[in-house]
Amino acid sequence: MQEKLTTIEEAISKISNGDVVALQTMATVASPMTLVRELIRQQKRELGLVVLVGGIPVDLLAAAGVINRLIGAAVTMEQFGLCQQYRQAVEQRRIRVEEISESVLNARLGAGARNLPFLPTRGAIGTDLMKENPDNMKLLDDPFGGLPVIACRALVPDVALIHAHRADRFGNIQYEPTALWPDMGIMPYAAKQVIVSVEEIVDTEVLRLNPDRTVLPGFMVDAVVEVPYGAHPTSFYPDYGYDSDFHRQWTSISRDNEKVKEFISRYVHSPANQQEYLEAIGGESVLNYIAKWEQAE
Amino acid sequence: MQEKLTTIEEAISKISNGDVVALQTMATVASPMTLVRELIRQQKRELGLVVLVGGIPVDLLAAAGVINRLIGAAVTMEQFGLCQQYRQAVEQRRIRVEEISESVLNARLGAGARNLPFLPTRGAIGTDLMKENPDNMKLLDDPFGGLPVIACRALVPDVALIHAHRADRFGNIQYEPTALWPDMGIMPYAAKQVIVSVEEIVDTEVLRLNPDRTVLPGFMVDAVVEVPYGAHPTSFYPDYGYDSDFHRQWTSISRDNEKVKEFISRYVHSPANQQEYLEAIGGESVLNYIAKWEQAE
Amino acid sequence: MSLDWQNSPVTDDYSIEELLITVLADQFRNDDQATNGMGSFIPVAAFMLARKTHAPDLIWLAGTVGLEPRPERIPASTLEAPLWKDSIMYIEQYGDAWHLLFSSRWIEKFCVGAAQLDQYGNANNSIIGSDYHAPKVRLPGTAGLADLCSLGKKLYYWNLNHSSRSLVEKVDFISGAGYLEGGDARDKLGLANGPQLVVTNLAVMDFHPESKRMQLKSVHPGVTVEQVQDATGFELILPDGDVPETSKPTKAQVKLIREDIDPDEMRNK
Amino acid sequence: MSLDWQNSPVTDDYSIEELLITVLADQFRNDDQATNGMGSFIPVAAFMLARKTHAPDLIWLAGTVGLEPRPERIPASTLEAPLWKDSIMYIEQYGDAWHLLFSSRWIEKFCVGAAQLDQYGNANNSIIGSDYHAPKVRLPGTAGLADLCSLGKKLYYWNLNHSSRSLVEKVDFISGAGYLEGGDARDKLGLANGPQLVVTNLAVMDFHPESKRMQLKSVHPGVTVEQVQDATGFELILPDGDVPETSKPTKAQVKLIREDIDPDEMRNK
Repeated sequence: MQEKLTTIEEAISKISNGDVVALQTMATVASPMTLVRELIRQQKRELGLVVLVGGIPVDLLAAAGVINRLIGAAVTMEQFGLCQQYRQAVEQRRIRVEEISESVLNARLGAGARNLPFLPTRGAIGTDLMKENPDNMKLLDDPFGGLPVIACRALVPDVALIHAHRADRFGNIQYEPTALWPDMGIMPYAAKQVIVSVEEIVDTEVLRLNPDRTVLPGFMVDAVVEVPYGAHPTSFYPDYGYDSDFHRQWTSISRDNEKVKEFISRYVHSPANQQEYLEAIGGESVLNYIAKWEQAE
Repeated sequence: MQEKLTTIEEAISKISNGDVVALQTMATVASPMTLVRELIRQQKRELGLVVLVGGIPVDLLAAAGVINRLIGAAVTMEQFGLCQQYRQAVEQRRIRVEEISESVLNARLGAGARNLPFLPTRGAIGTDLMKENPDNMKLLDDPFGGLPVIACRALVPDVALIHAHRADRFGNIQYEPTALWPDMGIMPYAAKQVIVSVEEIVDTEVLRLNPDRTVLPGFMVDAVVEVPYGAHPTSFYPDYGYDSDFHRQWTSISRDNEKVKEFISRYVHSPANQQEYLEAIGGESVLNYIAKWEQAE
Repeated sequence: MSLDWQNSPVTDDYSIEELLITVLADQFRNDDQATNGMGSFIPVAAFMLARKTHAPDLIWLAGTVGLEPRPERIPASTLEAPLWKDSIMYIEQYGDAWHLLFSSRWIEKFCVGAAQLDQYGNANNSIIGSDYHAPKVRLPGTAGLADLCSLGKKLYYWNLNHSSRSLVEKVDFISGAGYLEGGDARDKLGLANGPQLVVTNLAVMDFHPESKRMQLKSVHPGVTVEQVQDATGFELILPDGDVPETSKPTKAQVKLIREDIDPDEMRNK
Repeated sequence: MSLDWQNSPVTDDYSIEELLITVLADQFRNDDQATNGMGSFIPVAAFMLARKTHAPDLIWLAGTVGLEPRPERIPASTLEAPLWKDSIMYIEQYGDAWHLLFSSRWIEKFCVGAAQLDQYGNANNSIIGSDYHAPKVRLPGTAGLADLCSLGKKLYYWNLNHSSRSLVEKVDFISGAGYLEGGDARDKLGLANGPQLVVTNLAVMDFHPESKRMQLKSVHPGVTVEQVQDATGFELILPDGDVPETSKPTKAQVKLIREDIDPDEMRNK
């Protein structure tokens, strides 16, 4: 079988400036943060970002000037507040937002995955979203005489970035039973390329023990990398929760562009690898803390 | 919580003559056969049947004069051959077939489940299926200028009949990790009512141990009944395989209308309950045989 | 549970958050199905309170993920795994959730906050300003609100900051469809249900059955009708006769919220 | 596996089913992805043979359910769990399978039988007769064939009963779109790929690149061109010069089929 295991650098080097990147992210939940930091390290530019609900990864990418457009349903860090760098970039026209609701996002990606020109929804009817997005959302009469729908144009991202629990070297990806956001269920099927970071590389025999937990077949995956704590500071259940201190540290300085630079230097550029990153964020004591996620603050 | 546990008789009495019934069935795989036999016992008439790929249940229902129309992708017992009673009924115009491909069935049920007037597919374009089915399949231009699609009209069955591994008394339904046909993934979501037979009723606490294996929430289920071997003679993995002897017994007589009557009398009308049915089909020795399904002939 | 919540007397010892929780809890019946989104400590407390009192069978889909969970208390996020501890079912967010949430048949009730809400119940969580692509403030975005508003759900808005900036004559952007221009505008698009109630730190409002304009339903204890009107960016319809006072929480309700449901005081965050 | 399949000599000791298996196996390359439907013992044997010889990495989705399974031998059904023993992944048939099968990007090759196949590769598994609602014979139905034929898959037809009843000038009903009326008819509808090969008990056929009419590619050992033409319900296009003979199976192939892949002789059912 074709080997898909590679390094973080090599995996992210597949992405070109200007690409549309679908990113797994749900506020403070499960985002491939090591891959996100590598986008910054490799100084990617003018990326478009597709997100369900973007959190800290969107803020960091906005701060580093990596993205210039966003297609998504929301950007927020939930209890940690708004993403200030993203917000500033939008208000200053450095990022253009194509805001779509969750059902429109599902429909656009679903059409991309199924090689259909569009999928319909009845969500978002009556809102101003369609007014601002006539190229991708069109009111369409029901040919059977019922109520009209919104036709949502197929979206095919150039690449999807995903984090998962385990994989084999051939890119077969497995997830523990937990919440599967649309990121996992549809983004990789719609994207032209799929890059996955996993907590652990295992032998294929391990995957065969639970074939129902495999969420992506290896032939759909272009690169897989092993990155323990690859979702930090977002949560990755049941392995670890979000790092609330890290989020608070970010929000406490994220309106100050100078401090933002220092923050990115310290956590993105300085650590030479994931091991050094984990030491930079506090090492064992922080990792032990996020492992006890039922007591998260 | 609302009690959904009931008897087979009571569950099936909810179905009215003329109803459209979506039936879980995939050739020789996983059909709620005890519920099917009860449709015959209660002498239902003029039912419409929605199937992915109907097998022996369709043949028995056709033989007993229960159904007068079928919406589905195929009817066959795979290695055991054609369903002769069904075939005869269609050729004699006693059953009218609306033949749709699998993607059209998925689209019609998917639209029903999502309360959309239609969903599109590019499957079946160029075939004669659309010609025979202009009320439910219409060619529709892509509003974004791409290739046209077939709009598949929403299908909302009156009731879905399902078999599963276990449930609690409140109708929360769980499935072991195995193949989940579209029957399970979409039929119950589309139907107005859902009736489920399960191998075993368990305490809700048991379901909470594996929430990822729960496939239907109790609030969607109208009736649940406990029926061990409720899929016999079809297979229900990992509990048991199909009963090849029973299938062969049926196909050996299924062209002979007199013998068909005897067969239905012996296996459908005579047994007063599931226990008597299991004795009629051969008791322990047959049950032990189908349990060893890896050696199935 | 032996708590005699039915005969518990009302109390003056309550916070405004606790009042909102009890007003919202009262909207949920025993045969309802409800779900919560992110940052929804007050609605989650309301669901949990309803389940511990008058609506033990209220079906709760936590964070649109976990069905019938049993968290011991409200955790620090309403969109993370601790909330859906011990669920009966996980809802897969691309498949099942689409069928469940984007159909009007199931999970019909949803509580939500909005940065702006207008006199016809239209909601804005997208932008403040007049230029969509260079807004004065970029808000989080509609998330699933645009869907739930148009897909026949019943929406309950909560707002701890009743002001003419949050309750406006016309929203800058419709992220969630209320009654649009009022009257039968919503019906004409085939949209069922819609906004039911608005609960703020000052009052409770609903919508006039014909005009669909927001109307005052009750003022909270100690608040005058004038205070409410002054803090609102449009003219509220007043009921005939005196405006009722919002029912105060009972002792049992406050005790349940403080000791059982939310001992970590997430409701005050 | 130490079997030297590359240098194995051809043999005359083979059955017609074994010849079909080797012809089909030859269609699958190491980087292909293929799936099988029901009653598909010959294609499944072909996939397994290809994986044991020239295409060890051929990706096989068993019964559209189990990815990369390891059944010890061909079981009694190609659509039941014994076939997808030890899979790496189960494909959920409403969600994942839709994205996988109904997209032209993945799982591009499919082997199928048809009750009728016409000169342009249109397939019929629906009815025999002229009245759709009172047919002479009601066949099983299209199942997923209509989808696979229109969604850009490459289709390989097998037929153990080459006759003018199964290979007809025009099918009674198009259950699966081939090249329709031929020429660019299929392209005009935006349908990619389509029928590639027809393997019968007499010959191997493919389709003319322009007219899209069926053309003889090779005749099986011992079969004449006349015999094939006589058994065909329309005129086959003949290649320039002599018609080649279909390659016989090698000793190693036959041994693998008989001893390892299909010792229970499901291929003969």
